[in-house]
Formats: sequence, C-alpha cells, structure tokens
Amino acid sequence: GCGNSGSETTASTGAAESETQAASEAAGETATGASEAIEDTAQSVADAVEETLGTANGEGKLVGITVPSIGNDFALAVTNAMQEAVTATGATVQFDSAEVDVTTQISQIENDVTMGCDILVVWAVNGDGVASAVEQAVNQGIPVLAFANEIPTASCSMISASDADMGTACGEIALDWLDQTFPDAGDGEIKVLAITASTYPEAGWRSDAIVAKVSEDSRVNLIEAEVADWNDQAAARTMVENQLLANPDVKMIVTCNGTTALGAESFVMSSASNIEDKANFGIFTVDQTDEIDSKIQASVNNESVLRGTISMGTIDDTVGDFMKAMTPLLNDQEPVDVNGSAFKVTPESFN
Amino acid sequence: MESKTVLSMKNITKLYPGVVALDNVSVDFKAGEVHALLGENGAGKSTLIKVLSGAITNDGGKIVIGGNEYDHMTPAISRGCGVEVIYQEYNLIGGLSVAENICLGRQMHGLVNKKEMVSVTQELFEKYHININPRAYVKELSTAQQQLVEITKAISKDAQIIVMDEPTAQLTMSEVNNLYEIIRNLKAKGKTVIYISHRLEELFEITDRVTIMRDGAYVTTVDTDKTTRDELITLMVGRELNDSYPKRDCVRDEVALKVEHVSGYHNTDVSFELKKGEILGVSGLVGAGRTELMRVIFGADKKLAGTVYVDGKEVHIHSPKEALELGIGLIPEDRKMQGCFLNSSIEWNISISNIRKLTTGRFIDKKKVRRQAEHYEKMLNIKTPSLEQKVRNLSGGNQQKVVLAKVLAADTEIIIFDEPTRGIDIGARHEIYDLMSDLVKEGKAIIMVSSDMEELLGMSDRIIVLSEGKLTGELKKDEFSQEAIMHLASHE
Amino acid sequence: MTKSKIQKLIKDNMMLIILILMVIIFCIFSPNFRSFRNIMNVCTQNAYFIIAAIGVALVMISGGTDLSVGQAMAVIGISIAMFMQNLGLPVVVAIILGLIVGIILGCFNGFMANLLRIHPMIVTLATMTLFQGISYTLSGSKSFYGFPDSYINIGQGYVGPISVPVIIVIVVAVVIHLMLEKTCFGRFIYAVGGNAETARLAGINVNKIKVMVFGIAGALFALAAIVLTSRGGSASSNIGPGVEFDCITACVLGGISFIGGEGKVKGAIVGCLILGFLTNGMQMIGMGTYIQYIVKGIILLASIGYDTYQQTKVKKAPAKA
Amino acid sequence: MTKSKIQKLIKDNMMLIILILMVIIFCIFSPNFRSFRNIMNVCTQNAYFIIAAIGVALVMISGGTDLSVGQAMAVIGISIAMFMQNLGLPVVVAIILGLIVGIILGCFNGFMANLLRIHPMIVTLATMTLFQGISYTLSGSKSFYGFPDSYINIGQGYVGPISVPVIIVIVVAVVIHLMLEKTCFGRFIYAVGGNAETARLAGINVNKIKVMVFGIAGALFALAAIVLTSRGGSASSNIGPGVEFDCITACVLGGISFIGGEGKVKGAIVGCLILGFLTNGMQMIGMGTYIQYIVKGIILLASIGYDTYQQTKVKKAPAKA
Ligand SMILES: Nc1ncnc2c1ncn2[C@@H]1O[C@H](COP(=O)(O)OP(=O)(O)OP(=O)(O)O)[C@@H](O)[C@H]1O
Ligand SMILES: Nc1ncnc2c1ncn2[C@@H]1O[C@H](COP(=O)(O)OP(=O)(O)OP(=O)(O)O)[C@@H](O)[C@H]1O
Ligand SMILES: [Mg+2]
Ligand SMILES: [Mg+2]
Repeated sequence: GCGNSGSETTASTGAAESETQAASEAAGETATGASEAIEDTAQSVADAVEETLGTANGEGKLVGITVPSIGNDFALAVTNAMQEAVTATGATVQFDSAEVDVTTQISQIENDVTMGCDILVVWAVNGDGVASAVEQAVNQGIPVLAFANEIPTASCSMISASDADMGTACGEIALDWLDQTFPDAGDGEIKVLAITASTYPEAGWRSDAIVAKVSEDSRVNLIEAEVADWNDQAAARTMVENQLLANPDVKMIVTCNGTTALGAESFVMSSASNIEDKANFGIFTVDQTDEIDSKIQASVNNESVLRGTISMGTIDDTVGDFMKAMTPLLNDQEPVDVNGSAFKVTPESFN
Repeated sequence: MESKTVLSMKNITKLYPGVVALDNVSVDFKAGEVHALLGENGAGKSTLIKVLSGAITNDGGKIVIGGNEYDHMTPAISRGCGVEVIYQEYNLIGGLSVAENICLGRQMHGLVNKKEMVSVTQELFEKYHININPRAYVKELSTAQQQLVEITKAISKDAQIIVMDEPTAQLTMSEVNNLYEIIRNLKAKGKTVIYISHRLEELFEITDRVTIMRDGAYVTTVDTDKTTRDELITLMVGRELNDSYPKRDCVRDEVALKVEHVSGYHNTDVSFELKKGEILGVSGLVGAGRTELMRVIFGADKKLAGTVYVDGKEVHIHSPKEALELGIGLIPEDRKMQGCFLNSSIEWNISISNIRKLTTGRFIDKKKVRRQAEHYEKMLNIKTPSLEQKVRNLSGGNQQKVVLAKVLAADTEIIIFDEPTRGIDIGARHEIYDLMSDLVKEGKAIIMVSSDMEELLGMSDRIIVLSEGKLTGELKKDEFSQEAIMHLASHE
Repeated sequence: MTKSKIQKLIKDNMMLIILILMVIIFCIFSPNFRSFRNIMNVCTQNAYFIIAAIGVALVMISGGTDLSVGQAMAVIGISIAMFMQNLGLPVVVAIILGLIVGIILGCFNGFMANLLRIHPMIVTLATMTLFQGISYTLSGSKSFYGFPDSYINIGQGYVGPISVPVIIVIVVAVVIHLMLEKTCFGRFIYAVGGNAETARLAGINVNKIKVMVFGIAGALFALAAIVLTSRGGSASSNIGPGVEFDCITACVLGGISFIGGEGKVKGAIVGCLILGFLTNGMQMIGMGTYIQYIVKGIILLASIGYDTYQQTKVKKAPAKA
Repeated sequence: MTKSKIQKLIKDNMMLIILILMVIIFCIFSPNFRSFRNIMNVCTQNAYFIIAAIGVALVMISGGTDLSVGQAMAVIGISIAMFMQNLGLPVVVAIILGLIVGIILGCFNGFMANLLRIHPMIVTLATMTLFQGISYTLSGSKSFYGFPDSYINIGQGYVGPISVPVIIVIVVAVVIHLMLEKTCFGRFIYAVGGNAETARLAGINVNKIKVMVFGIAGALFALAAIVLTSRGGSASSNIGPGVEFDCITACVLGGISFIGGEGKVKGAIVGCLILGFLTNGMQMIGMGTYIQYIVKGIILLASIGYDTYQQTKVKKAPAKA
C-alpha cells in the first residue's frame, strides 16, 4: 500500500502546531495518497495484508473484535477490512458491535474471554469505560489491542491520532481555506460556526481542539453550538438551520464529526438554505466516509460546501498499521504500539 | 320499641356539573334496624352512601356518628366509626386471592399470615353456606361469586353499620335467601343495615323502615309494616304507577330461533326453540351457564358443538357481527365491561351499533345521530343533563338504559336480554317491560335471562331452566311457579 | 352561560394556549425566533415528526402504542433508497412501494397483536428489535445518498412561501381528522380503544379495525420516512430511530390517552409543535445543551400537570343549572 | 387431579421452561456456552440489569411504569463517583449517599405522579429528560474512573466461585420477594396496582404506597448503578441509559402485567435471564450481528405469544369443581 508519505498530524502536538503555510502544502501531498487508496480498497487491503503479513501466522487463533458501532460507513468499511486482514492470516474472527453502549461492550469483552479468544481488539466506545474489563483480560494473559481510541490498560495500541490532534488538524485546514478565500479579512470579520459535542469524552476532546485552533485566528468571530447526539444527522441539520437563520453571515462551519457535517451540508445545499454564495462558504470536519469524499470532490464546483476532513488514514493505511500491531500478537511476540497516520483530505487530494 | 340513633346525616348536599346529586338530605339510622333507601335511578342513593363512607366529599352538611360530628368523611374515619359498605360497582382486587380481598385493610403493618386469612375466610364461608375457594384469585370468579365475596368482606369486619348497595342485583333466589339470613343475623346482634334495592318485595321481606328519595332530595321515611307497595311507588315516582305486568297474547307459530345440541366450554347439549312474538325466560342458579349459552348463540364465545337455525335456516355464527347481521342482538349482563363505552357520551354510545345508517354520503350526519339519541332518551326516560354527558357519570340504572337503547337501535328481530333490569328502578323497569311487550307484538322474539324470579314469572311466555350447563326443563305458562323453577334449577 | 363556554373552550385547548404562550415568550426573548421564516422552518423541521406522531396517535386512540415507529421508518427509508438506487426504479414507483412497505410493517404489528392476543405496546417492543435487524441487514449498515432531484424536492421544495413538507402535514392532518371525526371507521377506532369487548359485542370487527389502524399508521410512518430522507438527502439505519419516545410524548402532551378511546389529531400536532418550538426556541436564545434537557423535562411535567389540574378543577367546580 | 396440577405448574412457569430450553439449546450448539464460567459470567453481566428490572417490576406491580431508570442510574453513578473523587468521601459514605440520591429521584417520580395525578409512565417520560440534563450537568459529560479498590470489588469481587454482583442480586431478590409476598406493605402494592380506588376505600394510603414503591425502586436503581459502575470501573452520563426498554421487556416476559396488580419478582429475574442468555448465546455460537436482532425480535414475539396462548387455553378449559 501507500506508505505514510503524507504529512502526519499525529506524532505530536508540535507537528500540529506547525505553521499554516507548511501544513497547507502538506495537505496537498497527502491527499494524493489518500485518493489512490480509496479507489481500490479491496486490492490495497490485499497488498497491505501481504506486506505486513509476511511473518504473521494466525493459524488456529481466535481473535475477538468489538467496535462501537456498525451504524456508519467508515466504521463498517474499516471493520470489514480488519476482519478480512485477520482472517487472511488463518485466524478466526469473533466480531461484535457494541451499539454505542459501554456496558454492552464490557459484556462482549468478557464473553470473548470466555469463548477462549487468544487476542482481543477493542475499538472502545469509551476508553475509560472499558478499561477495567480490558485489564482483566490482560491479567488472564490475553493481549488486548486498543484500536483508534486509547484504553489505559490495553497491552498495545494502534491509534492514528488522538482526538485532540485530529481536532487541531481540522482547525488547520479550515484556517487554510479562510486564508485562500478571504485573504483581505480584518480582525473579527469572519463569522464561523462550530458544531461541538460533549456527550462522550472523545467528542469533547475533538470539539475543544477544533474550537481552540480556530479561535487562535484573530479574523474569526466564533459562534459555538452543541449537539446533544453527535450521531443524529437530522438533529444536526435542524441545529445548523436554526443557527444559520439567526446568523446569516456565517462563512464557515467546523464540526466535530462526519454525521454532523453531513447534516450541516444537507441544509446549506438544500433549497431552504439562506446561504446564497456557496463559493464563499465552507464546512470542515473530522471522519471520512465515501459520502464525505464525494462531497469534498464536488466542492470544487461548489456543488457541495463540505471542503475538507481529517481522515484516520485510508482504509489500507489503517489496516496496514493495524496489522503491524497485530502481527506480534498473532506470532506470540511482545506487543508493540503503532502510531498510525491521520491525513488532511481536501479537494486537491483527489486530483 | 325505641332504639337509639347511631348515625344521622344532616343536610347533606353534593353537586356535580349540571347535577345536584344530593340536595339537603337528612336521615337518621337506628341501632338494630334494617333501613332501606328507595328511589328511582339517579335519585342519589349511592351518592349518599359514598358520602357516608368517605369515597366522595360532600359539598355541605354534617355526619353525626358515634357521638362525633364530621363535616365530611374519609375512608379511614368512616371505617374507624364502624361503617362497612358493599358498593354498587365491584370493588375487589382481581390479582389478590379471595381471602386476601376479604382481609384487606384489617392489618396495616407487619407480616401477613395467609394461612390465618384462609381459615378466617373459610370459617365465614361455611357459616354463610358459600361455596368458593378462599385461595382462588378474584379475577377467576364469576360476577355473582364476586358479589358473594363482597358481602362476606363487608360482614367480616364486625362493623356497626353495614351498607349494601343493591347486593341482590347479581344474585339468584338461593343466594338471596342466604343473604336474608345474614341480614337477620346482623340485626339480631343490634347492627344497623342500610339496604338499597330496586326489588320492592325484598324490602317487605327484611326491612324495618324505608327512606324514600327523589331527584336528590329526601322525601320521607316510613315504617315498612305500615306501608304498601303502591304507596312506596307513588312516593318514589311522584305519581301513580301501574305495577302489573303488561298483558299480551302474541306468540306466533313461526320459529325464530332454534338451538340444537349446542355445547360451549360451560354448556353441554342444550336445545330449545324460540317463536316469533314470544318472550322466553331463562332461569338457573348462579354460574348455571345461562350467560355463556347466550354468548355462544351470539357468536361472542366459541361454540364447540351443535347447530343454530334462524328462521329455519342453519346459520354459522362466528362473531357478534355475523349475529347482528342475521338479526340477533344481545344486551350483555355486565354493562360496564361489555355494555357501554364509559368515557364516551350517551349519544355516541347509542349510535355506535347502527352508525352506518346515520350517514349522509360518506360522512356521519350529526343531526341524525342527535335525533336518534333524543328519540331513545324520551322513549326510555334517560335521566341526564345532556346527551353529551359521559356515560361514566350516569347512575347505574341510566347506564343500563343507554345499553338498551344501543341494542334497540340495531333493530334486530331476535333480542337476547341478559339480566335486563339489573339495577333499574321500578318505574323504568315497567317501561322496559312495556317496551319488550311492544317488541314482541311487532313479531320480534325475545330471550330474557333473569335472576329476578318475579319478573321472570311475570314476563315470560315460557321458561327454560339450566343447571350446571345442561337444560333441565321447560315450563309452560300454566306450570309456572317458583317451586317448579327452583326444583329444576337445583337439579343434579 | 357564555362564561362557562369560554371556560370550557380554555379547558379543551389548554395545550394550544400553552403552545401560544411559549411562542410569545420566545418571541420576546429572541429576535431571530420571531421571523416568519423561523416559524416556517420549525414547522418544516418537524413535519416528519408530526406525520409519525399522527400515526402513533391513531394507534393510541385504538388502545395501543407503537414503539417500533423509528425502526419502521429506518426500514422504509432504506427500502425506498434501494428501490431507487439498486433497482433503478422511478421515484414515484419507489415511493409507492415504500408506502406499501410501511403498510406491511404496520399490518404485521397489528396482525401479531391480534394473533398473540397481547397488547400492541408489547408487540412493538419486540418488532422494534426485529425491524432494527431488518434495517441493518438491508442496508448492510451503509448509508444511501445522492437521490434524484424529484425525490429531494419532496423534502426541500416550496410552493410559494410554504414548504412541501408542511403542505403534506396539512393534507395528512385534514384527511386523518376527517376520517376520525366524520366516518364510521373513525368511530369504530374510538370504540375499539374505548372498550374492545363492548365494541366486539356491538358488531364491530375489532381485529380488522386494529390491523387497519396499524396499516394506516404504517403508511403514515412511510410518509414520515419519505419527508425525513428527502429533506436530509440520505437514508440509513440511524435515520428514523429515536423518534418513538418523542411521538408518544407529543401525543400525551396533546391529550391522547394511554388507555385509548380518546384524543384528536389536533392534539398530536399541538404536542409536536410544543416540543419543536421548545427545542428551537431554546437554541435560539442560546441556552446550553445540558440546561435544555432540564428545562424540557420541567416544562413537560409542568404542562401535562397543569392540564390535568385544569381538567379536575373544572370537573370539581360547582355546576350552574 | 395430579395432571391438572402439573398443567398449572407448567402454565405458571412457562417462561422458566422457555429459559431452560433456550439454555439447553445453546449448550448443545456451543461448548463455550456450557461452561460454569460462562453461566456465572452471564449472571454477573446482567446483575445490574436484574436489580434495575426488579425495581421496575415493583413500579409495574403498583400500576405504573418507570422509563427514567437508565437516566436515574446515570445520575446516581456520577453522584457516587463525585462523592468519592471530588469530595473525597470514603467509599461506604459515598454508597450510602448514592442510595439516598436514588431514593430521592424515585420519590420525586412518585410524588410528581401523585401531585399531578398523571400516570407514572408519563411522569417518567418527562423526568427521563430531566435526569438526563442533571447527569450531563453534574458530570460536564466527563467520565469518572480510577475508583478505590474497595469500590471496584463490589462489581468485580468473588466469594468462592460466586461473584459479588450475583450475591447482591440474590439478596435483593429474596428481600423484595419476601416484602411483596409476606408483608402487608407488599400486599398493598398489589392492591394499589389492582384497583387503586378499592385500595383507598380499604383505608390504604394509596399516595404513600406509590411514593414508597418509587422510593424503593430508586434505591434498587442506585444499587444497580453501583454494581454497574464498580464493574465497569467508570461512571458517566452514558453509563446506565438504554436499560429502560430492556427492563420493561424483561418484566413483560416475566409475566408482569402492564396494568398492574400482577407479577412476581421471580418473573422479572427470569425475563432478564432470557434476554441475557439470548444475547450471550447468540454471541457464543457466533451468529452475525444483524441476524442477532432479528432472532431476538422473533424470540421475544414467540415467547410472549406462546405464554399468552397457554394462559388463554388453560382459562378456557372446562372448569372442574
Ligand atoms: N361522577 C359523577 N359526575 C357527574 N354526575 C354524577 C357522578 N356520579 C353521580 N352523578 C349523578 O348524580 C346523581 C345521583 O347518582 P346516584 O348514583 O347516587 O344514583 P342512585 O340513586 O344510586 O341511582 P341507581 O339506582 O341508578 O344506582 C345522578 O343523576 C348521576 O347522574
Ligand atoms: N371469567 C371466568 N373465568 C372462569 N370461569 C368463569 C368465568 N366466568 C364464568 N365462569 C364460569 O362459567 C360458568 C358459567 O357462567 P355463566 O356466567 O354463563 O353463568 P350464569 O348462569 O349466567 O350465572 P351468573 O348468575 O353468574 O350470571 C360458571 O361455572 C362460572 O363459574
Ligand atoms: Mg346507585
Ligand atoms: Mg349470567
């Protein structure tokens, strides 16, 4: 697959805080990689598996995977690819979705242990919530890989970027776009709406980082609005509608996740929208799905105003990194942490 | 002999929207007497009782009991003063056993002793010759059995004043005699029994004094042995009333309904015929299966075997809808659960069974609905401030009239009346008798299930008797007698 | 005479009065709130909700409750999307098929309630899970988007200043209102809800009425799903679910009894609008999210409570002859 | 005689039989399922759920329903965490205060139902939102973790082979069962649920009983929250909510009537175990996630339906003297 050639926003906050100029250049580069990968997921998964699996042998192993939800495209695509990759090593997969419920996930982890799973992969609904169940599994000698969300007690982790880093990166692409679109704006002249969420700690970290980054810019006049449920697209749309009617001069929306971004986009592009000048309006978010990709591509012609997102990496990057962390586990070696990559995705990414 | 007053109700007033249910009523009750309250439906008898028991709060007046004076009662105070009430509506808890119902409220704290409850209940049942399992759940009992449980519950408390609001409405002869026995027993112990009934013959049997009420107001109190039936009726209705059963002779030869070897879950192999223009009485003891037989014919319960013919043609009735379409109507015995829609208006209730005929185009014609309701209001003399009144707020007797109106509106050739005059005052009762007479004169056929021996003998052209789900006999008019019926009814 | 009539009018329309008062208060505190555009918006935003709530109201009047509405809407939304995208059917055909799917799901609920002789609330507690499974299986939990413009227009179009969803709501409300108030079928619904046994003995085919009510409710849920997905431009297993509690709350606010046999279409609409304007108004005056929950809970309690209080007061008041 | 007794025994324990059959079937198909460890695990996993469901069962027997249980549990869990972490109180004190918070929330529900004279289900529909607001506000939607070991032990400890949560469940079940069956207070709960007016006329203080039932239920919810948060090692606004539907489903499965006045603690437990073993068993035999929903829905329908069918059959059978 494609390596981590793009600009990684993960590594440290330092990187994330790099000058906007550099970041914007980097964004252009990353994107190429991202788009290629998305074109042909199946092929690249196979590649990724091959590349990392030269040494992995999961024959006779049972791997339990639990994820927070299968209710969105991205989660689904990643989990499918993960299962494929693990199965390809000869291991068997026990897969469960926790329906965004920590308690359910705890039970699933326990059941996996009972079923005799040799390795657990936990994409936590809430890292602190499952920490104790994970700890018990680890104590019984079952290695647990924390995927995407940090779990303090896990044996090892594969995390592309912390929520805070992704939030900051989202702020960066948003500010880049402001630079290009409103080069002459003075202090406090650009009204920006931030859609935040805080009903999960992870949501809160992301939201805080986005808000912090965007408000660093003196041109920005920031309005914040919080959604109750960041998985409810219709509610997000309603909220954006209400806010834009109250503040028709908003030029940009930054949102904490893909669902809310799609809700916002669906209002702005609808015939009910009061945003006439689509070319000078942008929405930026975190999360990547096919739908978001297609919107970002369409934004070139202003057929969409969703202009950028932060991706945990392409599916095959992610799965490749995931397998890097899995291989030692499958081979009964010492667990290692893998830092995956997160990428900025903008229209240029698809050229 | 002059005994002392144990309870006086003074200037009691109770108002409902549009209705003065009690208007300045004052009555005294003495120790060791059986004191009847008599009045037409809606006269305020039950309301007076509810004021006494604290079930509702009076708007004016005082209650003097046990030397204390109360502006109004609460259930706890009333009970503390030794008042026990058998209400007109069922007041048992289906999810508790018979024993628990009877002992409810006796003990307020601590652990329950079910064994003791059962033995206490068993003792009471044996004493009063009642055959019910104390461990059975009340919801599994028939209405009559429930009534017996209520009576036992009230007398089990050893109260000073026992109120019985139409206790016999659900009962048949043998249980009624049983009840008389109980009441005489209580009287002998110096207790006061307040007794409400629309069956005048009962009053002469057991009461000492009768207080008559009319339209929420007190009329007078008379000694039972110094009055006559006609005087009571005149006082109650406010005018003379012909108290004899309507004479008629209109039985035709055509058979309207023929039932052959019909069995249900509680009936086996019942056969009978009903002629046009005939009123066929159906008698039996509590739980004899009369109600079920009627429901089987009407398609409301499952028929397990047998054939039914209407106008000589074999019919297969699987639902009440089909029965109605074939011209069979049923007035159910349990008016609250099966007879009417308590939360809907009178006019709405009356129109529901023939609403399809009250339309203009596709839509219901409110004027037609109103006209029909007014017709029956006048015909049955339904007492209400308006036709928009909810049926829930009517007195029991008036509710029954609404049920009658509803079934009459369906205009069927065969009408089954299951306990048609239960809880209906004497005036209205005769209106219903006249109405039944008019219906058969038109050539309709009527089956009348009744536990009221007097009306059964007075109204029927022929009587069939059921016992334990089997037909035990048939009596022609010239064979009618209480003894004959009782003999067949207790047939093994 | 006139005074008591006014009293009755107030009593019968308590919730409407609460709604109006609420709107006035928000108008005073928020200039944004009081634009025609915002008012129209709130109505449009809640159109799908009102349609679904009318369906639930029908079921409640007939003596049941429907908890499966949200999941049914998800199944319907996904079906329509698949008819258009996977089978390439024209929009109109897809919509008609969607309505049929709705009717089937509804009838299934009603049929099961009859067959198993259990309360519809319990049946729909089970079918809620069942439908969820179906919606996941159908969609493979993918979301569908990129619908044809003619479909999108249902949710986003305007006729003059009035949005298409609002027009749909008005049509639905009038039709269902007439059905309930003016037709025999409507009466039978109240009868079945009021006392099923009495209704059966009065010659009403109770089972048929129940299935029909659920079928009509299903069609309304389909309509709600169409308005929702065409407005949002996408359909998935997550679009729909969650509305069940709101529907029941709206009906209860609108005076539709849990026990059945009582209630009006008007009530359900007023209930929905109270919830809708409350949410919108609180956002407009910039209230914090957490506080919104608390305020909403208190207002629900207060308004339901006040309504009951009013009712008992009028009932208790001495009557004038 | 004996035959009809056996029939009655089967009828009365239909759901238990279904549970046992289900467990046997899973045992045959999954070796993992049939380990003692797994069975203990399922019981431990569902301990909080069983405790909460017993609380809901109490409310249902008294004629109400509690929809606020999940949100109440969140508030309680967060409170206890804050007592320990923000106020630095000892574990025992925090637990006692947590129980008190539970009792207060419960009593609030009961008190409101009395005050406003509305059905508890409606009250809790409103307080559900209210409690959610409180839990968000209290926690600022942070999660709390890192509890003292003595607290964690409640949820994770073992006494011999039996886990502490299971022991708590057994104690709760026995106490509540005795309370319902053997005390006057318990019988009054049935009386109030069966016919509140009769109960009132029998001199029972109906309002007091209702508030007390809700208070006890609140204490049970607190216990459930303690088991849940100590087992998971964390508390947040999201830990608790969602359990309301499951509790009601379990109670209904266990034969606790919606109308009130009927039901047993045993029933609620069996209902919970059916749900718990079903979820666990389906996972153990490796059933696909989507299919699990469908199967669960169908099994719910089938078992409730079969139970009702059995009941009506027995009722209809000719009575023997
Ligand atoms: N809850 C209520 N709301 C309005 N009116 C009521 C209510 N309860 C009773 N009434 C009215 O009060 C009057 C007295 O009713 P009550 O039940 O005391 O009559 P009753 O003498 O017992 O009649 P019956 O012989 O039919 O039982 C009736 O006109 C009735 O309509
Ligand atoms: N709900 C019920 N559950 C069980 N058995 C019942 C129920 N209702 C009635 N029965 C039984 O059915 C049989 C026939 O009852 P039915 O009501 O037909 O008798 P009836 O002659 O009309 O007497 P009643 O005077 O009680 O009206 C009785 O043995 C009765 O105990
Ligand atoms: Mg009366
Ligand atoms: Mg009978």
